[in-house]
Amino acid sequence: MSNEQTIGDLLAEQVDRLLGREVTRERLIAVEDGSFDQGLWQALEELGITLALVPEDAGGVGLGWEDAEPALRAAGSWAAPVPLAETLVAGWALGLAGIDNPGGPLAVSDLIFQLDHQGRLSGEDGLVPWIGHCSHLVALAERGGERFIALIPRDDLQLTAVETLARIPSARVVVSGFAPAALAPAPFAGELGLKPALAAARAVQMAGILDRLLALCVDYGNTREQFGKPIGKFQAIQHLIADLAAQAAAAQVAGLYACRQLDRGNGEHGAAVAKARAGQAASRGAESAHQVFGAIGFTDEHILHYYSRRLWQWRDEAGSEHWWAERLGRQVLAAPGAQLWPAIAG
Amino acid sequence: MSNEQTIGDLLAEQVDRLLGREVTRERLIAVEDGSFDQGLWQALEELGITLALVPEDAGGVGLGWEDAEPALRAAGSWAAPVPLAETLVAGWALGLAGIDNPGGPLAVSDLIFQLDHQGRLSGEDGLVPWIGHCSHLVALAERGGERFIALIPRDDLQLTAVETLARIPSARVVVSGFAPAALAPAPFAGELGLKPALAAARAVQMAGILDRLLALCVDYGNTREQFGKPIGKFQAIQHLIADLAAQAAAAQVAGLYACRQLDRGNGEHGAAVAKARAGQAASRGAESAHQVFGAIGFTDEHILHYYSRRLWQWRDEAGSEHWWAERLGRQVLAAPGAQLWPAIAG
Amino acid sequence: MTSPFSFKPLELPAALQPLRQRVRDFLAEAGRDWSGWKVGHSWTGFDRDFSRAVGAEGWIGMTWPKQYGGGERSHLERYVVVEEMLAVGAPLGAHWFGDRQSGPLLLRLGTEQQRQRFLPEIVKGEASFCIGLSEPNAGSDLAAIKSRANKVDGGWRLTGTKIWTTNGHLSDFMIGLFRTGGDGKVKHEGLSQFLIDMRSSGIDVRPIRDLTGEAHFNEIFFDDVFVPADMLVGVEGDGWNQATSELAFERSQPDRFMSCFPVLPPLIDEIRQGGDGDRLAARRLGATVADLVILREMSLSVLGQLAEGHAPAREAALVKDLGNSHEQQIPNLVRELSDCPATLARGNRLSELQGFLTQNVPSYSLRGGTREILKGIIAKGLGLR
Amino acid sequence: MTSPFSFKPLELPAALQPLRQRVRDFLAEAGRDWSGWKVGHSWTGFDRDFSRAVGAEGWIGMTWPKQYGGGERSHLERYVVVEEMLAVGAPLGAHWFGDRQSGPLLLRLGTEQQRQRFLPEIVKGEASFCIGLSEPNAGSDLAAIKSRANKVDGGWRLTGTKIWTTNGHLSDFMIGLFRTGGDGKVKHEGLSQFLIDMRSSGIDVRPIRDLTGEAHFNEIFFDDVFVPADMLVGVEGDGWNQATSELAFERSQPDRFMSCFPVLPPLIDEIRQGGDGDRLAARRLGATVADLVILREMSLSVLGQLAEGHAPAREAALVKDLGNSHEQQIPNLVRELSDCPATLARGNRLSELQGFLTQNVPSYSLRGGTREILKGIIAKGLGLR
Repeated sequence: MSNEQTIGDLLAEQVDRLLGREVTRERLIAVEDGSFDQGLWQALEELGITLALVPEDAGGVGLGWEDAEPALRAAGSWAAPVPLAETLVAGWALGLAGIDNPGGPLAVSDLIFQLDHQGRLSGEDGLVPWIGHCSHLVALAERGGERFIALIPRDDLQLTAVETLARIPSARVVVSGFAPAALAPAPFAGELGLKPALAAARAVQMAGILDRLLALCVDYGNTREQFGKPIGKFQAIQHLIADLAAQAAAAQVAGLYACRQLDRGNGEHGAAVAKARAGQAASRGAESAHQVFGAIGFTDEHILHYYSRRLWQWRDEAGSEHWWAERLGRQVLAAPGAQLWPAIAG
Repeated sequence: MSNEQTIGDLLAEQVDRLLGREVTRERLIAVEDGSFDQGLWQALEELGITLALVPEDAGGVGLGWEDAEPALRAAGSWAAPVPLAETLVAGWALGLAGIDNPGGPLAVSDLIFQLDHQGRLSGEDGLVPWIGHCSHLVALAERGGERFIALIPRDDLQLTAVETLARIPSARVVVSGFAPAALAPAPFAGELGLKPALAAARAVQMAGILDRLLALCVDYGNTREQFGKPIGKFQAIQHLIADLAAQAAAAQVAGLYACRQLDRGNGEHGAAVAKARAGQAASRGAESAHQVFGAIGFTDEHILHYYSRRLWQWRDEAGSEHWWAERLGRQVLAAPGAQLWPAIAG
Repeated sequence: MTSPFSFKPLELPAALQPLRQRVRDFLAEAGRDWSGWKVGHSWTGFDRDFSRAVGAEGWIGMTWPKQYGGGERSHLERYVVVEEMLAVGAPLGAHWFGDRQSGPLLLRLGTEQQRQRFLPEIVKGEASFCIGLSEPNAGSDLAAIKSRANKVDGGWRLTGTKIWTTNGHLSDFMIGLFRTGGDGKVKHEGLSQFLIDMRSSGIDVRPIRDLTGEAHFNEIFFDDVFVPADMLVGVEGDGWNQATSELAFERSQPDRFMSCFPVLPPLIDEIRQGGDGDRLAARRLGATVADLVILREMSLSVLGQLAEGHAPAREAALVKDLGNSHEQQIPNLVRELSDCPATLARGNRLSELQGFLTQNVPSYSLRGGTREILKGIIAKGLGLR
Repeated sequence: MTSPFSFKPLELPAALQPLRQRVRDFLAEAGRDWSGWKVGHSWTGFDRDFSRAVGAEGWIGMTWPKQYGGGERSHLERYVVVEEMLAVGAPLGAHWFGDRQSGPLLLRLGTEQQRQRFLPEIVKGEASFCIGLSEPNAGSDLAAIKSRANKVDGGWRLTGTKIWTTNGHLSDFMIGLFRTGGDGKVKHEGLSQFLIDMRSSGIDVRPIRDLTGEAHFNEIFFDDVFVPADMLVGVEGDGWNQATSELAFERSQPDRFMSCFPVLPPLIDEIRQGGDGDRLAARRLGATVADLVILREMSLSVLGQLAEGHAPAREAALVKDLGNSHEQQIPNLVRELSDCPATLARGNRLSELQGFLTQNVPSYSLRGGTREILKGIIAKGLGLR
C-alpha cells in the first residue's frame, strides 16, 4: 500500500519468495520425521533474516522486532520448517546481553533456570522445540533476583524427545549443574524472562498461518463446486471465510503490536495482549478453515493440517491465550476501574 | 403426536386458546404500567390451571409438575401477564405442607426467611414479582435447621417497588418480626427452599417464549422481503432460525426435565440442569431472534421485546445459568471422575 | 400449541439397571488396557475381537427378531448398552455400522434371503459393514452421485468412485448408493442401494490417511464390479429416499454427542488433584454436564418416538446439531481447565485423549452431513419456504 | 506477500497528551452528573448543550479548514478527542453525525455555498444532522429505495418515507438519499443525495419508540417537500456511490467498538469490592481488554491510512465486524462477573449501564448495515466470486 518500502518489507519479500518456492509438503514431512532442512536454513541465512535482530556490530542486521515482523510472518505463512522464530529470539537476547552469537540455528527456553554461586546452571523445560538440531540453548538464568542470559551448549543438556501437535522435533530439557558457555547480565529481562519475546514471535507466526488459511479458503471457495456452483457462492461459506478474515486481521495486528512493544521495552504488556488475542484467533480461524474445507481438509495429503496443527500447538506455547489473559486481567483488577482507560490509551 | 391426550395436554390447549385470544399488546402494556389483569386471571382460574398443583382434597386439580408443564409453557409462549408460575409454585408448596390455599394470585420468594422462637418471621428478598397484586407471599422459613412453609399476608410486608427488564410489577420485600398467617413443616424442602421449583417454572416459561420467538421468526422469514425475495431464502437467516430452533428445543426439554425431577423429589438436580441449560438458550435465542428481525424488532410497537425482555429477566431470576452451573459443577468436582457417568445415567 | 417439536420424555426403567451393570463389568474387563488415544476413536475404532466379544454377549442386533440371530430386546435395552460403550469410548467400529444402520436397513427393506444371510453374521460381530455414499464430486451434494450400476445378465456392474468411507478397508460389506437410471434432470431420482461384497474383483480400496497419520477413511474404486441381482437392497430407483431416511434415523443417537465424553473423567481427576476446583472450573463443567443431560433426554425422547412408530425427523436433526456443538466445545473446555499443556504425553490418558480430540473434533461437524446442510434441513423443516 | 490486509501501525505521538488531558478535564466537569443510563446511550445520546460546549472547545470539525470554522488539526487529534468522549459515554448525538459523516461529505462533494453555510454551524454544535437512508421496504437492501425527488422549477419535490433515522426528530438537517432517475433496472443507479431542512413544510416526523420506551429513531414522511436546487449534494444520480463510501468510511471509527466501554470501570470496581477477583474474572477481563487494545490498533491504522489518502475499505469493514462482536459480548461479561443481578437499580451506575446495554446491544449489529450484509461485503472484498 505504502510507497516507501522498508528494509523489513524487502526482507519479507525475499523470505516469502524463497519459502514459496522451497517449502513443499515433502520437506515439511521430512522435518516432522526428524531431519533438519539444512538447505532451507542456509538459504535463509543467506538472506540475512536469521541474524535480523542481532546488532550490526555483532555481525547481524540490527533490525528491531517491528522491522523483522513481516519476514517472520511470511515464514509463518509457509509453515517454514526451521527454527527461525527461536533463532531470532535467541539472537536478540544474546545481542542485548552482549554475548557473541555462535551462529546457526538456536533454541530458546521461555522458562527461567537457576544459577548457583559457582556459576552452575540447573533447571528444566518440558518443551524446547528444535533443540535437537541446534548447537545451543539460550535461556534466562536467575541468581538472587539478578537475571542473566545464558548460552548453553546442547551437549550439556539432557534431552528427552516429546510429542507435540505441530510434530516439530522437540524435547524436554534438563540441565543439572553445568556452567553455561557464556553468561551476561540481562537487566532488560523482566519477570518473565524470554517468554514475552517468544510469545510475540508465536503470535506473529500464527498471524502468518492465518493469512495462508484465508488465501487457501478463498481459493477453495472459488473453485470447489457443490450443488452446481462454487461453494463460495453460499452465504454460509462466505460467512465462515469472513470470520476467518477477521481473525487473521486481528492476529496480524496483535503480532505486530507485540513486536512494537518489545522494541520499546514494554514486551510483557505487548505479549499479553497479542498472545491473548492471537491465541483466540488461532482457535477460531482453524475451526472456520476446517469447516470450509470439509473432509478433504482432514486428509494427510492436504496441506491444511500442516497449518492447523501449528495453530493448535503455538496457541499453547509461551503462554496460552488463557494464561496471558489471566495475567493481563489481574493487572487490570489491581487498580480501580477509572485506571482502565488510561492504561489503554495513555 | 401421541394419540392419548393427557389432562395436562387438554389443560394446555385450553390455556393456549384462551391466551392466544386474550393477550394483546395493550393488555401487556397495561400490566407493565402497574394494573392487574383481573379478567385474564379469572379466566385462567375458571380453567383450573391456577390450582393445578394443589391437591384434589384441598380443592385443587392435583396434577404433578410434569402434567402442568404444557400449560405453563403455553402461558409462557403468550407472555401471559399474570402470576401463574408463582401461584403454581405457591399452591404446590402450600399443598405439600398441608396449609389451606387462600386462593387468588400468590407470590413466592426463592430465598429463606428466619423464624424465631416466638414464631415471628424476619428476612428480605430483593425481588418478588407480582407481590403488589397478591394477597399473600409464600416463602420458606427456617429455625434451627428445621424448615417450614410460611404463608405471609402482604400487609405484613414492607414493599419497595423495584425495576426489572421484564417490567412486571415487582418489589423488594422486607418482613420484620411478624407471625405468618400459617406455618407448617416442610420436610420436602431441600437446602434451597423454593428456589428449585421457581427455577423450574422459569425454565418452562422461557421455553414457551422461545417457542413463540421461533414461530414469529419463521413467519417473518417467509413474509419479509429484501433483495427481491423472502429473507428466509437467505442461508444466513436460515441458520439463525435453525440455531433458535435448537435452543428452543433444548429449553423445552430442560423445562420438562426439571418438572419431572420435581415430581420425584429430585427438584434441586433438575433445576440445576434445566436452569443452566435454559438460561443459555434464552440468551442465544433472544440474540438470534433480534438479528432476524432487525430494526423492526427493536421498536416498542413490535411484540418481540415483550418476549425478549422476559427472557433477559427470567434467565437471571431464581438463580442464573451461571449460578446453577457452578453449583452443579461443584457437585461434579466433589467426586472422582469415574463417578460422573453414573451420576448422569444412573 | 406453539412448539413445532415433540419431546415426550422417555424414562429408562429401573429394570434395566442389571443390564447396565453387566455392560459396565464387561467393559471394565475388556477395556483394561485401552489407551487414551484408542478411546478417543470411540465408535469409529475398529477392533474385530472386541466386536465378537460384544456379539457373544448378545449386544449386537439386540432388537432384531430371533430368527435372524437378534435378541428381540427393547430399543431401551439397546440404548443402555450403546451409551455405556460410548461413555468409555469402546471401539465399536467393526460392528457399529451394521448394528446402527445396515442391519436395520435390511430388516426394513431387505429380502428374506438377505436378512437370513447377513443379519446373523452382523450379530456375531463377524460381518462388518461400511457405507458408500460420498463421491469426489458429491460431498455435501449427495444427489450429484455419478457412480453407476448397469443392469447385466444376472445382476449389475458397478463403476465409479466412493470416498470418505469410514473403515472401508477393513469392512466385509458395503451398502453403496449407485445410479441405476434417471435422466439426470432430477438428480436424486434413479439411485439404488446395493449390498456389495468388498472382496469382489474390481474393487480397489485406497486408504486415505488423516491429519493424525491414521487411515480410517478410504477412497474406493469400482471397476466393472459384478453384483448379483439379489444384492439390490429395497426398490430399484428408490435409493435416495432409502439412504436419506437412514441418515435421518442415525442423527439422534448418542454417538452424535458422546464422542468426547471419555475425556471428562480424567479431566475431573486432574482438577481435583489441584484442589477443589474454582468458580471457573465449576461453571464450565456444570454447564457442560447440563448440556449433556439435556442432549441425552432429547435423544431418549426421539428413541421413544421411533419405537412408537413416529418419525421425529426434525427432532433428530436438532439433536445432531446440538450434539455437534457440544462435542466440539469439549476440547476447548479441557484446554482451558487443564491450563493448555503444550505437549502430548503418551501414557497419560487425559493428554492422549485431548491430543486425539483436538485434531479430530473439527470433523465431527462434517460426518453424517455438514453442519451447513443440516441447518438448511432444519430451517426447511420448520416451514421456511 | 500473503495477507490481503494492510495494517500499518499508527502511533499516537506523546505531543497529544496535553490535549487528551484537556478533554479528560472537560469531561470530568461536564459529565459530573451523568447517570449510568445516560452514559449507556454514548454517541447516540442527544444533548445540544453538551455539543455546544464541545464546539466551544473547538472539538467539532477539528480537521476541517479554518475558513469553514474548522480547526485544521490532525485526524490524530480528532481521534484522541473522540475516543476520550466514547470512553465516558459522552452524549455526542447532537453533533456526531455532522462531525463524522455529513460535514466530511460536504467537504468532499458539497458546493462552496453549502460548505460556507453549514460547516460553521456544525462546528459550533448548532446544526444537527441526521441520515436518511433506510425505508420501510429498503432495510438491508438499501438500493431498493423508492422515495423520489422530482425536478421542479428551482429545485426538487421529495416524496416518500424514510425510517430508522436516529435522532431525526431532534435534528435540524438531513442528508437523504432519494431516487432522481434510473429506469429501475439497475437499482442503485439514479439515486441522489439532498441536504434537507427538517423544518421544511411537508415533512412529518414520527418518533418510533424503541423497546426501552425511548424514542431515538424515527419514521419520516415526505409529502411533496420542496428542496432548492442548490441543496443537491454532489452529483445527481451518483448518490449511491456517495452514500456507500460514507458508510465504508465510518465503519472503522471507535464508536464501532467502544459503545459498551463505560460499563467496564464500574464492573472492575464491583469485582474489587469483593476481593481481588478470581481466575474467571481475570481471564474474562483480560481477554476483553486484549480484544479492545487490538481493535483500537486496527482503528488507528485505518485512520492513518485514510489520512495518507488510501482507501482501506476491507480493513474498515473488518473493524466493524470485530467491533460488533466485541461490544455485544460485553453485557454477557458483565452478567457473568457481577453474578447476574435480576433487578435494575436506578442510581447504581453499573446496574443502569448494564440494564441499558442488555436491551440495546442486539441493535449494534444492525446499525450501519447488518452483520450479514457486512460479512458478505468482506467475503466479496476478499475475492470470493
